[in-house]
Amino acid sequence: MDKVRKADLVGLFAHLRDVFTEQREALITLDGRLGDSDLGITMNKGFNAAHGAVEANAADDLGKTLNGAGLAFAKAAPSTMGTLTGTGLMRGGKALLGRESLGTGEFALFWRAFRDGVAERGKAKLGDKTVLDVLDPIAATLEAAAREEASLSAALELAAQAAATALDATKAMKAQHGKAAVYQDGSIGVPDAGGTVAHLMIDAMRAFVTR
Amino acid sequence: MDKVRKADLVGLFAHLRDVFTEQREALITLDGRLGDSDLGITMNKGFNAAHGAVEANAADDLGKTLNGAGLAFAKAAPSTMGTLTGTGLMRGGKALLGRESLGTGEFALFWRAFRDGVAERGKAKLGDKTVLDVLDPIAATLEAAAREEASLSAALELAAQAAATALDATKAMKAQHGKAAVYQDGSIGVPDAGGTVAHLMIDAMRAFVTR
Amino acid sequence: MKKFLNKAEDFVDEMLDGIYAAHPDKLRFVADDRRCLVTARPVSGKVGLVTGGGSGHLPLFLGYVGTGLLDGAAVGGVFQSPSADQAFEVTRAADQGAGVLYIYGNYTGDILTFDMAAEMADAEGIRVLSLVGNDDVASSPAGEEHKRRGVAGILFIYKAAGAAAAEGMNLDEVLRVAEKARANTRTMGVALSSCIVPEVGRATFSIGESDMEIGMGIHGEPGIRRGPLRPADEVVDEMLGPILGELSLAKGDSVAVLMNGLGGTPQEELYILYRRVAGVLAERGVSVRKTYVGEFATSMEMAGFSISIMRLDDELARLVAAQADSPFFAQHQG
Amino acid sequence: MKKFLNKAEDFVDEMLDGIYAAHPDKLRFVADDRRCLVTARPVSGKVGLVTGGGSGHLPLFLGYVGTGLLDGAAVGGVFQSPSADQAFEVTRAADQGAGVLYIYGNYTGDILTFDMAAEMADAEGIRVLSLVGNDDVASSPAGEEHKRRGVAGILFIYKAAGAAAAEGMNLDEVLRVAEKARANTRTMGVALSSCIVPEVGRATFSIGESDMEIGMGIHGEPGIRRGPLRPADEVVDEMLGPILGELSLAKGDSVAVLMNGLGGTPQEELYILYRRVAGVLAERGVSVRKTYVGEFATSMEMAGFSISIMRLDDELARLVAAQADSPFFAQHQG
Ligand SMILES: Nc1ncnc2c1ncn2[C@@H]1O[C@H](COP(=O)(O)OP(=O)(O)O)[C@@H](O)[C@H]1O
Ligand SMILES: Nc1ncnc2c1ncn2[C@@H]1O[C@H](COP(=O)(O)OP(=O)(O)O)[C@@H](O)[C@H]1O
Ligand SMILES: [Mg+2]
Ligand SMILES: [Mg+2]
Ligand SMILES: [Mg+2]
Ligand SMILES: [Mg+2]
Repeated sequence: MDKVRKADLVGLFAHLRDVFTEQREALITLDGRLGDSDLGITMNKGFNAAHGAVEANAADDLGKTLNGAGLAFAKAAPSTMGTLTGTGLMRGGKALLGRESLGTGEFALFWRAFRDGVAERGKAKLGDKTVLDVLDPIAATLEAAAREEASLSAALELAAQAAATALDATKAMKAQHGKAAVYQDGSIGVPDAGGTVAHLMIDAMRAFVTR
Repeated sequence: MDKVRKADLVGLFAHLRDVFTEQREALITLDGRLGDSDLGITMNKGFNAAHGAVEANAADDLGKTLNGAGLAFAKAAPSTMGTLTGTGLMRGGKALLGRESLGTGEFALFWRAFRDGVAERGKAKLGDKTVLDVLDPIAATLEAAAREEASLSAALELAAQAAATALDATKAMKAQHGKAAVYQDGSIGVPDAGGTVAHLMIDAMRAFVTR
Repeated sequence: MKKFLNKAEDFVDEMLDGIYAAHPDKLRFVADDRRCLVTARPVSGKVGLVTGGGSGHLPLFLGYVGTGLLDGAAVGGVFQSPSADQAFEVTRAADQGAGVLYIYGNYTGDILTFDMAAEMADAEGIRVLSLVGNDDVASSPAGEEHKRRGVAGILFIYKAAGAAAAEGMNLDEVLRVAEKARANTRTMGVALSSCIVPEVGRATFSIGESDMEIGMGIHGEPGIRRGPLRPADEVVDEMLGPILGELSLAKGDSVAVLMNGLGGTPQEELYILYRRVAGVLAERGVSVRKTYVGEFATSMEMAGFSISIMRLDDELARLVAAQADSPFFAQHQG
Repeated sequence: MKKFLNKAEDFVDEMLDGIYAAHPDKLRFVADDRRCLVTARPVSGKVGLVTGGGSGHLPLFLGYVGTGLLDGAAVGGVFQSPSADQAFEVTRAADQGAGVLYIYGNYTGDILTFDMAAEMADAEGIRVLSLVGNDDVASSPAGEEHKRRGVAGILFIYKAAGAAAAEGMNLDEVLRVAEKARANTRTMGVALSSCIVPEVGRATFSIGESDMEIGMGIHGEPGIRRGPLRPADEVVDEMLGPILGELSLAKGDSVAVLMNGLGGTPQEELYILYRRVAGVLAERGVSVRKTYVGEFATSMEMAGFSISIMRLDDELARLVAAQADSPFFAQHQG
């Protein structure tokens, strides 16, 4: 797939929904280590709602559809990652208003806006062991790939790899935000739960495009 | 001892106090079977207070001293048997106002008034498995002994025996009052706790007089 | 035993010290005995209302001493009656020239205490009448109401009698109101776990990890049925059965409802339970004029709750709705 | 898990149904969503006060919606934030033309929710300011106050801001009052047992049969010291240390004190604990102008308590003493 067209959006979100249905228990367990065990439920509910919204508004402008998916996500899954992911989707959608399909350049725009939206809303700094530590290299990698005019599948491969590396790097960090922050040094060694979600998202996009 | 004189009263109450100090744990255990395990504490506190009152008012009229002992008992040991024993002592004391010593006749008066006071206050009927089932034969036996002009020690021997028999008979009864009443048929087979106290009291008097 | 206390034997007296320290403008004690608790705002000429009983049931009993409520409470040890002379001292302070009504629960120790106190008061020329709460339908069958325990429903008697006295009714009228409140009130309780008496130091009874006991008393007296905990709606239905039956509530009737937590049950659950009560009453066409949801008569840390319902006529509805104020129970008009 | 409920996933919604059924004259909801709770008695022209947060803390948060208090609360799942659009709908209803102040606890999920709601409100031309409660001294050291959790002490902010808004102050003034209340309030908590989240079905944490954890959060966040339960007076002394230190209370100062049960601790024990608090403050020459003892911010069935102290100036003393009325919190003047 060289581009994700408007008509493919429902399929992409169906895939995201499936991935997060499958990862439900794993994310519950992971969030249980430094948090309140709800992350699997949050993401499962959120992507169900997002998929539903995309399906319902498939005829809309692509950017508007993504924006609506974000709103639906935030409504369905209140909580830190629910609100952040919803915000990210909404901002990503806004950045794509008027586009007809998503190539490498559009993916870069989407993830940049997603990342910035999360940064603005969550006020975390890089290195604080949050989802931002994984979002940031995703956006940067896609922007570089766009500058080099890489194919969409090549770009997403690189971004997914960068996300995996960044996620691994969160293990060494000490949590500063949210429920994990109370663990202080105890949080070292465990990968960030929100970062894991970001990695799963970009990897799901990669799989959808390359399959 | 053919009579309990005014001067003997402190000794009698010291003996009662010692008996109920000694019986503390046994009464706790017994009350625990059908009640709230406080009877041993109640009686121990009550007779401590009664002894103290008798000591403090040793110069008073004998009946008044006993009455005061009852009041002190009720104050120190609120609860069913605390109030009933206090009432009994007060009524017994009232019945002896003006007396200088206690022979068989006076003991009969004392226990009759004690029994009637408990009956009036507690409103139990004979056979309801209460202290009244033991108090009643004590009073009746002493009255019969007084009519027959029995010696004090003989009278108290008879009364203590009658109490023991009556106490044994409470085993077959079904509790109708107080905390034991909720056990219904489950109360059958266990001697009444209040009745046990009445038996201990008359037996302590017997021992004091005959030793 | 995990309790915040210093010495178990000081439990009640230190609790009372805390209460007087927290509410010096509303509560005080007489006879130099902190267990003789009275309102700091007596009303001259008003009928005095006095209660009492064992500790361990806060806000029962002393929590209902206040404006539009009661005038004094004799405070016993944990689950122990106060003494007759304590009840008498409270009576003396509560008498404002119009006589005193005793309202307390149907427990032998308390009956003896208040009967004896009434005699002592009588000897001093204070007129005393008594009313014994017996709202717990689980504790004896119909026809033997005089044997039933008094539990949370006594709040309705306090409230009605308290408002009646505040309105200026005389002693006989206040008794009439209290009797009407009693006659129209029924309670059922259920327990999930035991309380611990501080001086005993261990659970009063044991109960299976997933069992409930319907009809258990507030000191752990045996109930009428023990079995697996059922969904909230089913528990409510089982408990409402006898209450609605005995009150023979019909379409158009008005009631007040008290959902009472026994101490260890979160308020969230009380509201889940009340949802069902409201649904059942609505279905029957019974209108709820006043609802109380919270802890009103507890058994320390016992998990469980009770439902009390009082059928209302216009007079009771007015009295229940009247203003009241104590450190534990505040109600504005409306 | 022994809870009175039907299905765990219906816990919050059925609780809310019960609350609306019990208090139809005082509370209602907007946007066709029962989790958007608002007062049934809005006051035109008054600054709107809005709160919100996870369920499982009754009477927090919604219990403080009422006269002289707050105007609305967005209700989340158990220990879960409400959504931004829920907070926004509540904001819309709470705005009576004078703008809205958000007052909520310092939890990431809630911050995100209310920040996003504020943006949405801004887009509709509603002026919104925010204040984040962070009274828990155990949750971060001095100097890092912005990281501290908000716990029971938020009641003092609600009370002061609620009274200020009721007096007719404008949005900036109400914020000033709320900030003053926050700056002068500190809380410490201790837990003896865990709560159980209904959908999880087992204890959030385990703790030894005779242990306590000082500084534990109301969701079971780790505290600062776990050790054997000590006598009540010693526990109080350990908790008062940091509070009194940070407020640097001196002879002649006035305070309000909140003794808050976390859910499973009997009121008797809270008064035993308060006795010591009162003793320590009296010894320091600090006068207690207002005392609250009971359950004000819970963690379902968790056993434990917290102490909150607010230092008062004349304005805060007046605002704390003002009338207030909600189904969960009623206070007459005096
Ligand atoms: N301020 C923040 N900014 C960005 N991400 C954050 C922030 N706080 C927490 N997170 C992310 O949220 C994740 C936890 O999400 P979630 O389980 O939804 O939180 P909660 O259950 O506490 O609401 C963390 O692993 C972290 O990546
Ligand atoms: N109405 C009554 N009249 C006479 N005796 C009674 C009555 N009710 C209970 N008792 C006696 O009281 C005894 C229990 O005494 P006690 O332990 O003091 O009761 P409680 O702890 O319930 O106050 C019973 O064994 C019985 O003998
Ligand atoms: Mg989580
Ligand atoms: Mg007993
Ligand atoms: Mg007893
Ligand atoms: Mg969460």
